[in-house]
Amino acid sequence: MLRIEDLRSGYGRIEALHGITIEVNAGEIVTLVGGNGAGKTTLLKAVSGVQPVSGGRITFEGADITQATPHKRVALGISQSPEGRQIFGPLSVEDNLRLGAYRSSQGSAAVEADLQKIYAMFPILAERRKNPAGGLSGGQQQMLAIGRALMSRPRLLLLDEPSMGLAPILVDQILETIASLRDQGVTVFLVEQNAFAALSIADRGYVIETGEIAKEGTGKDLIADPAVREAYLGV
Amino acid sequence: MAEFLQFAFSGLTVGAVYALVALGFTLIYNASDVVNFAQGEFVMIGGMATVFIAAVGVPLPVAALSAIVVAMIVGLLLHRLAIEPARGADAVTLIIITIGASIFLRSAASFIFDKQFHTLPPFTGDTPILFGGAAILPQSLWVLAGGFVIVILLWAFMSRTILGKAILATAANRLAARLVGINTSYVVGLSFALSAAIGAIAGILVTPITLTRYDVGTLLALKGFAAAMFGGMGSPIGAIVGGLIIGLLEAFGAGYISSEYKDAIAFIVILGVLFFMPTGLFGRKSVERV
Amino acid sequence: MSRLAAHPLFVPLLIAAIVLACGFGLGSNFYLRVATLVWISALAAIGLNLLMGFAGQVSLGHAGFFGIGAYTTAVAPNVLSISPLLALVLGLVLSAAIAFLVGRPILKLKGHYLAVATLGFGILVSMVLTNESGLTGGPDGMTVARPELFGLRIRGVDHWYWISGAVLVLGAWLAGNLVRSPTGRALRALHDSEVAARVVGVDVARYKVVAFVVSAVYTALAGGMLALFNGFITPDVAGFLHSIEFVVMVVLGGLGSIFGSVVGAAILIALPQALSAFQEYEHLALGFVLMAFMIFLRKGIVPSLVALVWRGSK
Amino acid sequence: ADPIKIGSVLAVTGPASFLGDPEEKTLQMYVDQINEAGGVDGRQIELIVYDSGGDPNKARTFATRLIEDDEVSAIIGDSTTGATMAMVPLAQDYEVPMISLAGAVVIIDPVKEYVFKTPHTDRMACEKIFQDMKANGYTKIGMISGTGGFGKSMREQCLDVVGTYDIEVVADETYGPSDADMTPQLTKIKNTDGVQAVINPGFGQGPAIVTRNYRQLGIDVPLYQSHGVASKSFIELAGDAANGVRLPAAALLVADKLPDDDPQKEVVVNYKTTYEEATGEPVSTFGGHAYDALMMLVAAIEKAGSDDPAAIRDALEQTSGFIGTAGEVNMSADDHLGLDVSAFEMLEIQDGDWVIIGEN
Amino acid sequence: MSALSVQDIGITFGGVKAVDSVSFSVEDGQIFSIIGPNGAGKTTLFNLISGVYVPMSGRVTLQGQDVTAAAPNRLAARGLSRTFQNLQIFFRMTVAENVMVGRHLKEERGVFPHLFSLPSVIRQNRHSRKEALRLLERIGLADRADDLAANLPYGELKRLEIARALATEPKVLLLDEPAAGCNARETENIEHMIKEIAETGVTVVLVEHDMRLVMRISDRIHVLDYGRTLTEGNAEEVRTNPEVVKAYLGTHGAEEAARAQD
Ligand SMILES: Nc1ncnc2c1ncn2[C@@H]1O[C@H](COP(=O)(O)OP(=O)(O)OP(=O)(O)O)[C@@H](O)[C@H]1O
Ligand SMILES: Nc1ncnc2c1ncn2[C@@H]1O[C@H](COP(=O)(O)OP(=O)(O)OP(=O)(O)O)[C@@H](O)[C@H]1O
Ligand SMILES: CC(C)C[C@H](N)C(=O)O
Ligand SMILES: [Mg+2]
Ligand SMILES: [Mg+2]
Repeated sequence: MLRIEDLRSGYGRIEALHGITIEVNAGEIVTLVGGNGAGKTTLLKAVSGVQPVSGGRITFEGADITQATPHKRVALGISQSPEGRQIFGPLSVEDNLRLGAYRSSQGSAAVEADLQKIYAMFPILAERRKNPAGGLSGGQQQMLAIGRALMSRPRLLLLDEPSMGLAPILVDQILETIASLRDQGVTVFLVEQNAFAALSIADRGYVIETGEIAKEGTGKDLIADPAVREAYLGV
Repeated sequence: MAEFLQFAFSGLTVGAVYALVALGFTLIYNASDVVNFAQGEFVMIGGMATVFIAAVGVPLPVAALSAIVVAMIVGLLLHRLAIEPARGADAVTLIIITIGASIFLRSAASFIFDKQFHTLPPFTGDTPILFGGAAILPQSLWVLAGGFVIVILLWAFMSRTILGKAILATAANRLAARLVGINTSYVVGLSFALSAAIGAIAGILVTPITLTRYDVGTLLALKGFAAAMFGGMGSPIGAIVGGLIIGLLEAFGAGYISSEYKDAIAFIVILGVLFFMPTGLFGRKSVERV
Repeated sequence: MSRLAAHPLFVPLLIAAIVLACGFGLGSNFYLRVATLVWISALAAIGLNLLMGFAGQVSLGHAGFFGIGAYTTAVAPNVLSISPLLALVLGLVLSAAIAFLVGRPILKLKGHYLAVATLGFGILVSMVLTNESGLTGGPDGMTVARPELFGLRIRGVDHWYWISGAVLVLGAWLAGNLVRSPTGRALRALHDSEVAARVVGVDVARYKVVAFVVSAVYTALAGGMLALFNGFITPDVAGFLHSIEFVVMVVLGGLGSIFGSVVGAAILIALPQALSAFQEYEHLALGFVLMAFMIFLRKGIVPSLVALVWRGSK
Repeated sequence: ADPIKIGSVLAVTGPASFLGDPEEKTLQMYVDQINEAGGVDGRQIELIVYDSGGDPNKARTFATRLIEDDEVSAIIGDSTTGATMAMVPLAQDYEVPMISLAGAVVIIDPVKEYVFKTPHTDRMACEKIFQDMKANGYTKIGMISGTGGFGKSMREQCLDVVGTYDIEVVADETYGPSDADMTPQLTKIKNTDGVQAVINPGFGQGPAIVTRNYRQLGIDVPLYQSHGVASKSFIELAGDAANGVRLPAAALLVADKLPDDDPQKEVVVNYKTTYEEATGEPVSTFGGHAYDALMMLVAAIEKAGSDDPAAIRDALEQTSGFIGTAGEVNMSADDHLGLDVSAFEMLEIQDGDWVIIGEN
Repeated sequence: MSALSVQDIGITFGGVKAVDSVSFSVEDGQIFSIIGPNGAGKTTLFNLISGVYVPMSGRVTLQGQDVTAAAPNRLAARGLSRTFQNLQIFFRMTVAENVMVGRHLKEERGVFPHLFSLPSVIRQNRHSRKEALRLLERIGLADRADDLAANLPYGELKRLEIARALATEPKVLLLDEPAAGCNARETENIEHMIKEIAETGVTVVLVEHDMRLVMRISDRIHVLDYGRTLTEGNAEEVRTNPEVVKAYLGTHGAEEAARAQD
């Protein structure tokens, strides 16, 4: 579904990604693990089109989208819950969610239904629907960012550390949700520091180190890999 | 009493002009965090283009519409050629670009049009309407009504439509806006075009009263900016209220205190209010969690 | 090269070299006069840059301080019968005092609100200067007495060129020192995050006022020098447009770049002179150049060029 | 032979551009004409114009440039009093004659060796108006003046001379340079007891708005404007409200209406047609000020037979019997204007046109 | 004497009782953790303690002295420092300069010496930089000392904040989710760091959702829910409290917490 070939990208003179090749198949959960500064966020931003790339190709369902605008990609079904949450602070919680469906071709009835689903998933958001999102607590904002990404009914969901700042009970819930999204046919590309849990639900995984793919394999294989355990799982 | 009313009429008329300029500021600011110092030039273009298009024999309403279109094109060009290429630059950098644009547009207008003052015939005659012993020009009522209609439309647009929300979202967080699929450059471009249209409409409405010339934009921008901030940047209602209050302050200041210091009186009140309400009358306090 | 450029004396010496080169290289008095205006404006721009570029606090009213400096220098000799130079010093003290008084309430405001408040301040000053014509001569301005120093009459461009050049070098040196000091770090810190600065102990309100006062003094000094140099002064120097001009100088040259302020001032003062060859198209060209610079060198001329050179040399 | 260099600093842009713009056009037009006709003493004139935007600081810098760099023999300008005053010390210091096109009396009073001017002074305007008022028996008047340089200066001049006409200013209001509504100030004047006439020193759009507000409020005492509105555009801007307004102005405005035997007739009609044909814009007295300055200067150069600044100055000072758009000019060592109040015509606007109202 | 204590502290935002009459007291040199569901009021509590918000009720006592509603910079002078959940980095400054700002209170602050760059100022600058580099070494960012802070990835910025807070030489340090965005390995490093800090006698108050970290290093744990205190105790007591499990840990979290303690 998503193919990233020899992707290069950076900030000014500094190259952060030195030729990344990754493939995500339809209906899979693919997890990307790596240390601080490895380039995970950079990669996800490149896939969404908000990070310029200096080399390589990104194809989505066979079409080359390397040069496509971000909104084109959203329209194609790629949506991201970004690092640092990036909510629209002055706007209300509900407006934030509605804007998630900005490119959605579904009718307003479908948007309302989706909204209710998100509220059911995160009841606190329903409670705060009229309040400015900037007043939410860190974890609440994280919920909002995830909810917003889901509102577009993505076919490929990019999640950059979705569990960050969430209470343990919610981390479980998020992971369950991700798994159930896959069952509904959504493809998920997941960056997660909670690597053990993330790899556990993943079909496949990649390990990224200083801008290069160091390993790939099934989720189970990677969990079993001693080097991975040592470096990322802390066991 | 008649005197009081007369001052009030005067204040409302002038205030409505400021308010309309402030509305233009509000819209672009809402989309891009940019304070567009070329906003006054849109007002100038509205008035001047109408005068000059009408001068070649085009009926006035058509001339006015064409002038609005001209202003919108200028707004779009400004965005396309000057704002968009500097995307990602600091807000101050963008503001300086708009200052450059304002100098440029003003100068261009002095060639394309001329350097004289011009006026337009009042829409519905200039027989003053007497009310409680005070006289108000019919054109003032047009300006007030125009301001009222535009603010309602703008408010509805910003708060009731998803496109309006997309404008706010773009200013709040451009990265996130792009991630949810908002074509931010389209949205900002749109805000420039609409803002130019609002400016041009203001120019057309007020020219019969205030007269216009290639360089009237500077001071209108100044007062409009003050009005927008006084009302609370980003709030259409605030822009209108801010503009009207400044107009009233000037009129009452001139009438009851000192005509030499009337601008000072207005600014002293603004400073005083900001001291207690640091985000203006209707500006929302930004909630930024740490 | 970059080590050299980082030396605390690099910028002051560079400016000194330019002042010397222009002083001996520019033949006509007219060019020296333009250069003098550049040095004077640059001093004000450096002051404003301390406030805007480092502390991140916008002021659209700095011409007000320029006006206070200029008019105290012009009025005080008539009213208090003091020498013009003493009057200039009085102007500095007065602006510092005013900046200190208005600074605290005004600097509580943020961003555009601060901009409009400072704008209001500037307008108040220029209104007083325009309306109190008994003292100031009103909108048509007033003449300024020529100063004497040790019995020597300071007048004309040949004196003022060197005085303003020297003051500029000194001003740049002091500003550079300040920026590299704990005060400078505190200012830059509160620019990025006031809360974070506060929790590490920075008294944010105080430092904003410090920056405001220092920049007011720089600007007032520039105003006083202009009054003495020109021998004639009008309230326009305190006007809104002049304030905007300072802001443009700072941003054009580069926020946070002291040398940038000199470049910004040079461009804004000299460009109209250069463009006067275009006659009526002068403003068209000026607006265009301003936009072009900011689009292509968006961090300001000096920082953008430095980045380019730096990149090229790697 | 080398061209003769004449420099000029004018408010071609900016708030006073309605002065500087016609002035600049006039200078260019006539310099071209003179050059085509063979120049002055067989030498071409080289005209160098800088735009001060009305900013005194810029005016000063450009004046230095003209003197130091371009080495001109004489300077025409600036258009406004403030900018002129900023240039005066330079002309004096460097001993280059300059002819100002600005109004205030301070420019030539006290007399400065190298400084001349062509427009009537604000003081003369006041006197002319007060003469008319006195003739009509008005003793209590209201005044509303612009806070711009000219308005402010004329206000002071008027207050200075008003006493000698046994007239009292009972209401004294002002408005800012870009104000859009003067009804509060006019309401105060209206409500002041016994006002028999109102005088409005100022130029630009202000007087037009004052005039309209004046009618809007239904004030029915006569309104006097200054020569600062002496252009057709005032009538256009003020519309019907302009009818009945009185003002002192140069004969140029009523060129067609002058009797054929008027000595100025030929000059003003010529200038008017030339200007209007060349620019397509209606003539104003402001362009006329530049015309007078240029012509006097050319005459002085011819008379001096050299482009030496000092010689030109001396010749200028001896100008006599020169017929310009403003009237007949007779300068002397203690009068660098050379016009008197009689050169002013008292006009009234009737049916959208200027009408001379005779001495009554 | 307790290093820090709060009594009945509270604040409301537009009807939401973000913190509602919370009291606790932290002993000197302790590692004291505050946990609770998202929106429970942990960050708000930090904001109240550190003077970022003014409490509507209650009192804050620092080393025995009442510091309720004192300005953050005053509190810093009294030895309180903190990090932020939402990063507050000086992005336009280099990494080393960020930490040097943390030395502010230890520096001579007269404007005139600074203007003239007196030798004492130069010496002091050098000293501050040395201190900053030492701290950066300690948190593993020494190699990025002269990079612009804006160029650092998220995880490293979190650590930079800790270094900056440490530069103030605090007696009480508030850490708001220091391990967020760090993988298990990196979290371990942070754990060591916190322990080291505590060993030097600094009292640490920690807000964190990583239960392995919290359970392993906390001397005491205070649990908030909906702005109110749910319970307080040691790790064992807290993780086995059914209410805590229900509101916060979940079964999986409880297991994790249990495993951490072994
Ligand atoms: N805005 C930026 N400017 C310059 N360099 C950057 C910028 N953002 C990231 N980098 C650099 O790019 C590299 C990759 O960063 P990235 O943010 O993609 O890492 P990451 O894997 O997401 O890390 P983390 O786990 O901390 O979020 C890092 O070396 C970082 O220093
Ligand atoms: N400035 C504010 N404006 C509006 N609401 C606020 C504000 N500050 C806090 N709140 C509200 O107070 C409650 C507590 O928020 P707080 O950030 O303290 O939670 P937290 O415990 O830190 O949560 P998390 O674990 O998600 O970081 C939340 O419901 C939040 O929305
Ligand atoms: C009406 C004009 C003669 C006014 C004059 N130019 C001035 O500004 O002083
Ligand atoms: Mg990341
Ligand atoms: Mg929190």
